[in-house]
Amino acid sequence: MQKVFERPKALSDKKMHYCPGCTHGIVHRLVAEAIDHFGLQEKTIGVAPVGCAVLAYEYFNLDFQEAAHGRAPAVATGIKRVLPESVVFTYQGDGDLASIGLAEIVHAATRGEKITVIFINNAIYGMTGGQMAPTTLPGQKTTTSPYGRDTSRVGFPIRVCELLNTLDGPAYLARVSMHDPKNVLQAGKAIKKAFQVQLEGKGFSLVEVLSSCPTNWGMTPNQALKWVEEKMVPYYPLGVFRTPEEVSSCDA
Amino acid sequence: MQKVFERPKALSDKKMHYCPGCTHGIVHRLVAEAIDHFGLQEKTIGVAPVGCAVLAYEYFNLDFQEAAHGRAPAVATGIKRVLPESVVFTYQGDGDLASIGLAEIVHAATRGEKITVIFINNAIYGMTGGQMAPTTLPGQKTTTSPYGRDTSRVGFPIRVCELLNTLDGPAYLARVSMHDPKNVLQAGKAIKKAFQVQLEGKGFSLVEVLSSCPTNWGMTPNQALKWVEEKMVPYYPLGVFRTPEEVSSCDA
Amino acid sequence: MTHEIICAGFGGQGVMLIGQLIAYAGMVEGKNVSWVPSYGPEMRGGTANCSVVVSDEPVGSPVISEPNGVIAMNQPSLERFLPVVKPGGVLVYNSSLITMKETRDDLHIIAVPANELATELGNSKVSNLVALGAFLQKTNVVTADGIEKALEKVLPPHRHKLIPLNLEALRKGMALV
Amino acid sequence: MTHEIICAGFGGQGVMLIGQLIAYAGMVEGKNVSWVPSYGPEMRGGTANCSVVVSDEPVGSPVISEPNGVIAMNQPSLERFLPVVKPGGVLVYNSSLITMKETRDDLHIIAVPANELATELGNSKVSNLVALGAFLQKTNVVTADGIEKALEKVLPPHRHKLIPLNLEALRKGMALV
Amino acid sequence: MEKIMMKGNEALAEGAIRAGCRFFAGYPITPQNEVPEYMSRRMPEVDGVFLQAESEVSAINMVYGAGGAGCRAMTSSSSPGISLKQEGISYIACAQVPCVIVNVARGGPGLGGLTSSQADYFQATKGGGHGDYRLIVFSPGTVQEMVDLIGLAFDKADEYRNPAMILSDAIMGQMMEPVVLPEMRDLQQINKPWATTGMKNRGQNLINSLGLLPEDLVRINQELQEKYKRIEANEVRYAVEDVDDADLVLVAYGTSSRIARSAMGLARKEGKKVGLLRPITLWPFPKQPLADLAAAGKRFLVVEMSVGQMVEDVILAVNDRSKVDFFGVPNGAVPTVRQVYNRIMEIL
Amino acid sequence: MEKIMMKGNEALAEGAIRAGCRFFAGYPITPQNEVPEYMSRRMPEVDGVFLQAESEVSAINMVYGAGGAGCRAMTSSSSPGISLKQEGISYIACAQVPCVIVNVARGGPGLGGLTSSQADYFQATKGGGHGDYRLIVFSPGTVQEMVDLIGLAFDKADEYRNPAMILSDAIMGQMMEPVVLPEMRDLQQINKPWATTGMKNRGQNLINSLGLLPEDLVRINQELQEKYKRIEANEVRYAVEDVDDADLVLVAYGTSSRIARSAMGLARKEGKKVGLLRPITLWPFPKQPLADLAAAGKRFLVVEMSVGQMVEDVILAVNDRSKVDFFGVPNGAVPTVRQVYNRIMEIL
Amino acid sequence: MAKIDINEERCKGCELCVHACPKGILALADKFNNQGYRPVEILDAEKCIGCAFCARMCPDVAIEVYK
Amino acid sequence: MAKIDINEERCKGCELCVHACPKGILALADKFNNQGYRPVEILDAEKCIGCAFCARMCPDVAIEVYK
Ligand SMILES: Cc1ncc(C[n+]2csc(CCOP(=O)(O)OP(=O)(O)O)c2C)c(N)n1
Ligand SMILES: Cc1ncc(C[n+]2csc(CCOP(=O)(O)OP(=O)(O)O)c2C)c(N)n1
Ligand code: SF4
Ligand code: SF4
Ligand code: SF4
Ligand code: SF4
Ligand code: SF4
Ligand code: SF4
Ligand SMILES: [Mg+2]
Ligand SMILES: [Mg+2]
Repeated sequence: MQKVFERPKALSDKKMHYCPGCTHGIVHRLVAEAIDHFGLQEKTIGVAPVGCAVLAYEYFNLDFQEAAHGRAPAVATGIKRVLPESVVFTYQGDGDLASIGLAEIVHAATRGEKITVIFINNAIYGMTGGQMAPTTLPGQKTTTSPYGRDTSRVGFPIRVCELLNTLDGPAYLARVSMHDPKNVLQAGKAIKKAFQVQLEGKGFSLVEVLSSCPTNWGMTPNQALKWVEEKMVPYYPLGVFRTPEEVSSCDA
Repeated sequence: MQKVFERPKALSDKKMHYCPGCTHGIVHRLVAEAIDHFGLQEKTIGVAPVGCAVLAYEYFNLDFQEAAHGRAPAVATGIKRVLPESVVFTYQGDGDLASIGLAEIVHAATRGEKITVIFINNAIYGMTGGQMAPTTLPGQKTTTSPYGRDTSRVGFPIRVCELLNTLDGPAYLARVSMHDPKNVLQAGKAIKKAFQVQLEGKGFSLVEVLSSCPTNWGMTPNQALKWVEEKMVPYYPLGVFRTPEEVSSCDA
Repeated sequence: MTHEIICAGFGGQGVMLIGQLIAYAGMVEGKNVSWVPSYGPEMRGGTANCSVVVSDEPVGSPVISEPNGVIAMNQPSLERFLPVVKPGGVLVYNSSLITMKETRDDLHIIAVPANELATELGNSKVSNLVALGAFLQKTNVVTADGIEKALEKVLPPHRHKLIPLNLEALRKGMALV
Repeated sequence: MTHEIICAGFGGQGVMLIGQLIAYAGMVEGKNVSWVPSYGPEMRGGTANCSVVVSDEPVGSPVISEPNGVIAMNQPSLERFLPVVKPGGVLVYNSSLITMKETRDDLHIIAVPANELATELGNSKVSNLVALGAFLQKTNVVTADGIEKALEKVLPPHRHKLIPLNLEALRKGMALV
Repeated sequence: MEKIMMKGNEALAEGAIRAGCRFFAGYPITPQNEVPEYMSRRMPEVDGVFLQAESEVSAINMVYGAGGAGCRAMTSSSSPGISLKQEGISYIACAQVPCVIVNVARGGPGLGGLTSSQADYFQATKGGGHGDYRLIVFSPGTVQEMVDLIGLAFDKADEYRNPAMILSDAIMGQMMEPVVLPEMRDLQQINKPWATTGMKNRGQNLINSLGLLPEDLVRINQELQEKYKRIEANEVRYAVEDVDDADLVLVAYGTSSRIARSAMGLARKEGKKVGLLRPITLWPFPKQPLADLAAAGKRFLVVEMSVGQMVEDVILAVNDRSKVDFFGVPNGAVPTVRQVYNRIMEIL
Repeated sequence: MEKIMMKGNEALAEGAIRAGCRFFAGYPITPQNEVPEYMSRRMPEVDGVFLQAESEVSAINMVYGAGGAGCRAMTSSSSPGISLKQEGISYIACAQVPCVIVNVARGGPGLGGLTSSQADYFQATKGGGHGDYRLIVFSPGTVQEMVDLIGLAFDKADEYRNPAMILSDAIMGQMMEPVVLPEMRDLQQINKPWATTGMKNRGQNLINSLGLLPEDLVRINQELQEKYKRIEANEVRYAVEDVDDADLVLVAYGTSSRIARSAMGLARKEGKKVGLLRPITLWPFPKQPLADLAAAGKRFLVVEMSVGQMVEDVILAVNDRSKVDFFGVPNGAVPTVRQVYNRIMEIL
Repeated sequence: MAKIDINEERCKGCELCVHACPKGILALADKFNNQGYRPVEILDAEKCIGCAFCARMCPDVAIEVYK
Repeated sequence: MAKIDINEERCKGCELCVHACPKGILALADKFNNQGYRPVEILDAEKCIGCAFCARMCPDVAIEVYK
């Protein structure tokens, strides 16, 4: 018998602090697998966000910088520009990337910054206890939209891939989901592709991952995945929004 | 003989400090005409940017607030939310709106904030002496892109209307140009429409105005308008990107 | 008299609630009171505690480093707070989940099989109230009546139906001492 | 000896340049020097001036409030600086654009029809050098040789072809005094 | 009047609403999340505006707009978020827009941690943004004062057309104590003829912080400085306890004043003559009372949850007429009563 | 070595490059635009990186990234832009990322004006961002020092793994003076084993400012404070002129030290014994030299382009052993030599 | 019959009106105004058709048109 | 032949693997681990087809699969 599924090397041994059933952990594994796949451990620098993944540096066996809330793309830019041979990625939540850090992500994208962004869209501020995010769905209850997100007062969610897709800078933009094994597999491929795009110097790559926050949604982990599938996917269509023609096909 | 063209009431008597041939002045007139047209002088509050138009409050005969660089949409939000019956507009340059203030404009737009934004795209930082703007064209020389904007290093211009058009919040988005009398007329109509959309409570409205900066472009005012027509218009296509179906037709 | 009490346990064991109940009851009974929570870095789970002061005088420091009363609901909490209780103080611990490794003979230490007793009542979630009962019986910081009034204030209306069960658990704990 | 000089005029009249030339020439001639610009709020046009210090001692304040030399190229500049020149100081003004309304008898005041003289040389843009020539002839702050060397440093290479014209203008101004 | 138990953050929020706050813009950050969360529930009930801004930068500028339009407006945050607001605060101070800014401070620097801190004292009282401006800074010592001082902050902000700050901390924000809430304030009484509400029957109103001509900027700054002098003359607030017979006066605010008070209690039990001066306004700082106590021969022990910030103002006030000692802890730690007591016993 | 005339801002930029700066991120703002403009021309020539960031907030965070990756990195701005960087500065200080931040200060508060200012002293030396952190703050008094001190700033930043700041002002940035430029520095010598460069042949490197466990945050802060003590012990820099026989010592930095020097010259001509102490590091502040002069019986006159900020540090240093007078101007104005001279004559 | 009215003191001599006029009847004058600019003037007033192109392009709103 | 290996100490009992397993052979155990969670266990090891759906859905990377 052969091991067909094992813990990637780029993950450390530490137990993660995420809540039971939180998909942050799955995404961590997929990123680590991509790093292992391309053998990048010695040249990768990760940038952790402020959000539930603030301790990501404890779980990855990689050099890391911990950025201020929303500023990971700027930090990654600084790193990548002075170490152009390295591989630099950010890992950011929806509050981090689409709210406070919106200018930074749009400008990194339009500059065609050669970094990879893993964007966790869980429709909420997880770490601070469940406030409304820019991606919170219409009608969704959160601790700062206690009567449900009222679009007539606070407007509509932002679709990040679609927004960035209006720019000339990005080379790869995709949206994937964590709601079942098939989609997780798909997500893994997209993440590998995103790193490959960076490795080949094609430009900016971003993978938006529809994720769950069972704790703040007040659901079991399984209910939460159902909610991703039934509510989030229709609002945030999955797919590849931008891909460089010339990128050699990903064998992942 | 009848006066068929006169100075609008909403403009003050002060001489403007703009350079000779700078189209900021034309846009001021168009905004003032829209205010006169709808009789809004007593209920309008303007928000001035940091940029060449920082002194806009001297030229308009209206209540004004002067915002920090890039933050006019946030300031306007504060005003409009506490005075919902008033008419609130911002007047912002491309550095102000599309660089430092990008998060603020996108979020005001996605919130569907019922304000009107006049966005002066002159492909440069005018006030500070001609640095590169997010809208500076590829190859364009500025004081911070002295060898011409190199897209492989600093990326691509942002098309603001297209970017905002991915959001559900905006009610009216249009791009117009100042390069000849016909287009100026068109621009005046778009600006009136934008105010009308606000008056009818339809939501966020923005008019992007392709403008000239003869001083920092190093051209005569007339050459500068030719450059707008020949270089900018092809990169920034004119037109209405979003319009509320239900808005009653503008008799302007 | 000033009571300085720490209630500690896993998140989810209801230690914050019993701390608030003591404080609220103290207020109802005319005392000066304060309550301060302290959370660990975990999102969910992990250990949490709160400091409660009930006093005849105005409350000085709401943060307690040397409590004279401790309710410890899990092992890490016991280990952390056992050494700092003031001599002569009262320590109630949940013997359902805690094994006492070291002890102190200058304290009143009370073992309460809170989970078992709560399960006997049909709901393991009220183990906190059982422990609280034992603590109050020993210390008289506040009365059971006070706790009853506090429950009405502290629990949100849709959970008021649980008040009788909570009071039953409280009495079960009191009966232990 | 410390020379504290203000050169003032409309933006575009080249007052910043003549200030820099004095400073540069001073440096070349072994003096301590400084140059500080001051712009009005206008984007283009409006009035601008610069303060130049040329001294045998280390320069203290680079900002001058009581100059002992002034070159005024337009009316607003004359009006602003005439009152503050130190007694015994030198004031050169561009009489092509300025009408002297009030005067002072404790100064050396020199009227230079700078625009006319420059136009005689075929380029009204060198009126600044004409005024500078007059000023230097009177004050001897730096030499014409110094200015020549300074022109090579201060003008960008593609404008070096204008150096002869500038020197001609300088000498035309010097000849006036 | 009924006493109820409330968390400091919620009491502050309710206190703001009762003081007439009708615009709140904020951004989530621990340990002040109860403020925006409370506002999100409560503002719709009083026809007020709650907005979760896209960032702290945006929030402070929304408050500029709303405050400039005449509304009682407020934002709240915690240390890193307050740092982001510094440009906006400098603008607001210069443009003389009344509003209230709440800092429920946490451990720093950087991302820091969620513990309590008083290391933002300098930022609140002197540094912070650019330029010579001042905030009126209140520091609550009880949950009741969270309610009372936020009301006062709104009043003083309007009276002086100056931003006011509540400098609180994680413990104050998270703790529950009994409070008595004031009545809902009548909003009609607040008249703001300078506000930008549209130029109906009057000339232009302008909210502005620009002085492009040097003489304009001088005038703006002179006006500000004159106002600050008036505030310094009239608005110093502090509380003293047991200072009359004291040999040693503890100086502490907010959470550390509570700890200092307990330590004082212990020391008094040992017969040591210890008193407490608690600044309630951190700016204007109670210089004169301290100078007077120094003149009366008392020594001082400053207690802070920082490595020493307010202590400089105490020294400046006392100005070598008396000895000033200091006890502080690095962020992450909270001084214990025992530590402060030990320090007192060392000194006396 | 050849003397050339350079603008302060350009001299600073060239000085940075010669000191090994290979990453610059900035955002346009008057009166420091010459810095990014110069960098945009020059960086490509030395294989360095020039980036015009989308904002000051982004610029400081780019510098965090580049500095953390081991590069000599720098940003520059002016007052309002520096306010926006405060969160980032606090992070950088806590994460101990060496880098240089330049403030070519202008008139404030708010949007203010384009005149010179020294009203950001508090922000640079104490307040600014949240938490107990310090920058090493240098204040150039000549264009030559713009060159020299930026080189020193990079060295000290690396030596202590601490951000350094150049606190200059509009006049210093805009003025031209003769300078001698140093040779281009050899970059190979700078070894940064802590930098995040990929974990080749070593364990994980981490650039971080988080201390989620209270004990971690305490440890971080203790480490910082110990470092600050070392800096205070070793890095104080100042210049004195004619203090030996002086009755009155002027204390001033940057542009105002130049004005003070001229006024001193006038007063000396009148036979008044006046000297000058010019702090070159604003933090660490030259406390001891001032205390020594006070002990020697000298009086002080502090001259600032603000309504009074550094004067507090002078008083704290002198601590009532001697009299400290103050002459300042509100932002918008520049003190004239005559005004300072008159003040001297009033005192003596 | 049409006529334009040029406010010489507001004019900055930018010539945008000159290029906009379909009749080509505008040009800079040979004098300077108090702002230091050469203001525009109408060469052949008779030919003006009152189209207001000049006014519409004037950044300084220095032209009024009658018809 | 296939087999999975569950790291009980990492497991948080979230049951995502339970729902993901096409064979329905995973369930929470009746004991607690040191983290205080009920870890998952395999009920009918024989039926495992080694599809790794369980492992792929496990946020705590607590499952390894052999085939
Ligand atoms: C400047 C600043 N503002 C706010 C915060 C508080 N904060 C921490 S995490 C967070 C948001 C987290 O939400 P998200 O980015 O969606 O990540 P998630 O936790 O959902 O994974 C916020 C607002 C902060 N640390 N710094
Ligand atoms: C926080 C801050 N950063 C930078 C500046 C300097 N600044 C003034 S105007 C301006 C940009 C102006 O460009 P734009 O917005 O395009 O307006 P324009 O002048 O071209 O009309 C900048 C960067 C400032 N005042 N404040
Ligand atoms: S709070 Fe939500 S996002 Fe954060 S760890 Fe828990 S489940 Fe995951
Ligand atoms: S600098 Fe450019 S944008 Fe600014 S006033 Fe002059 S021409 Fe207009
Ligand atoms: S109105 Fe028309 S025709 Fe007459 S001057 Fe103006 S542009 Fe020319
Ligand atoms: S367009 Fe206006 S400012 Fe320009 S030349 Fe014509 S009248 Fe003068
Ligand atoms: S490998 Fe497949 S069949 Fe086996 S336990 Fe896991 S999910 Fe079930
Ligand atoms: S998915 Fe992982 S953590 Fe969740 S129950 Fe299964 S093994 Fe345990
Ligand atoms: Mg999230
Ligand atoms: Mg522009």
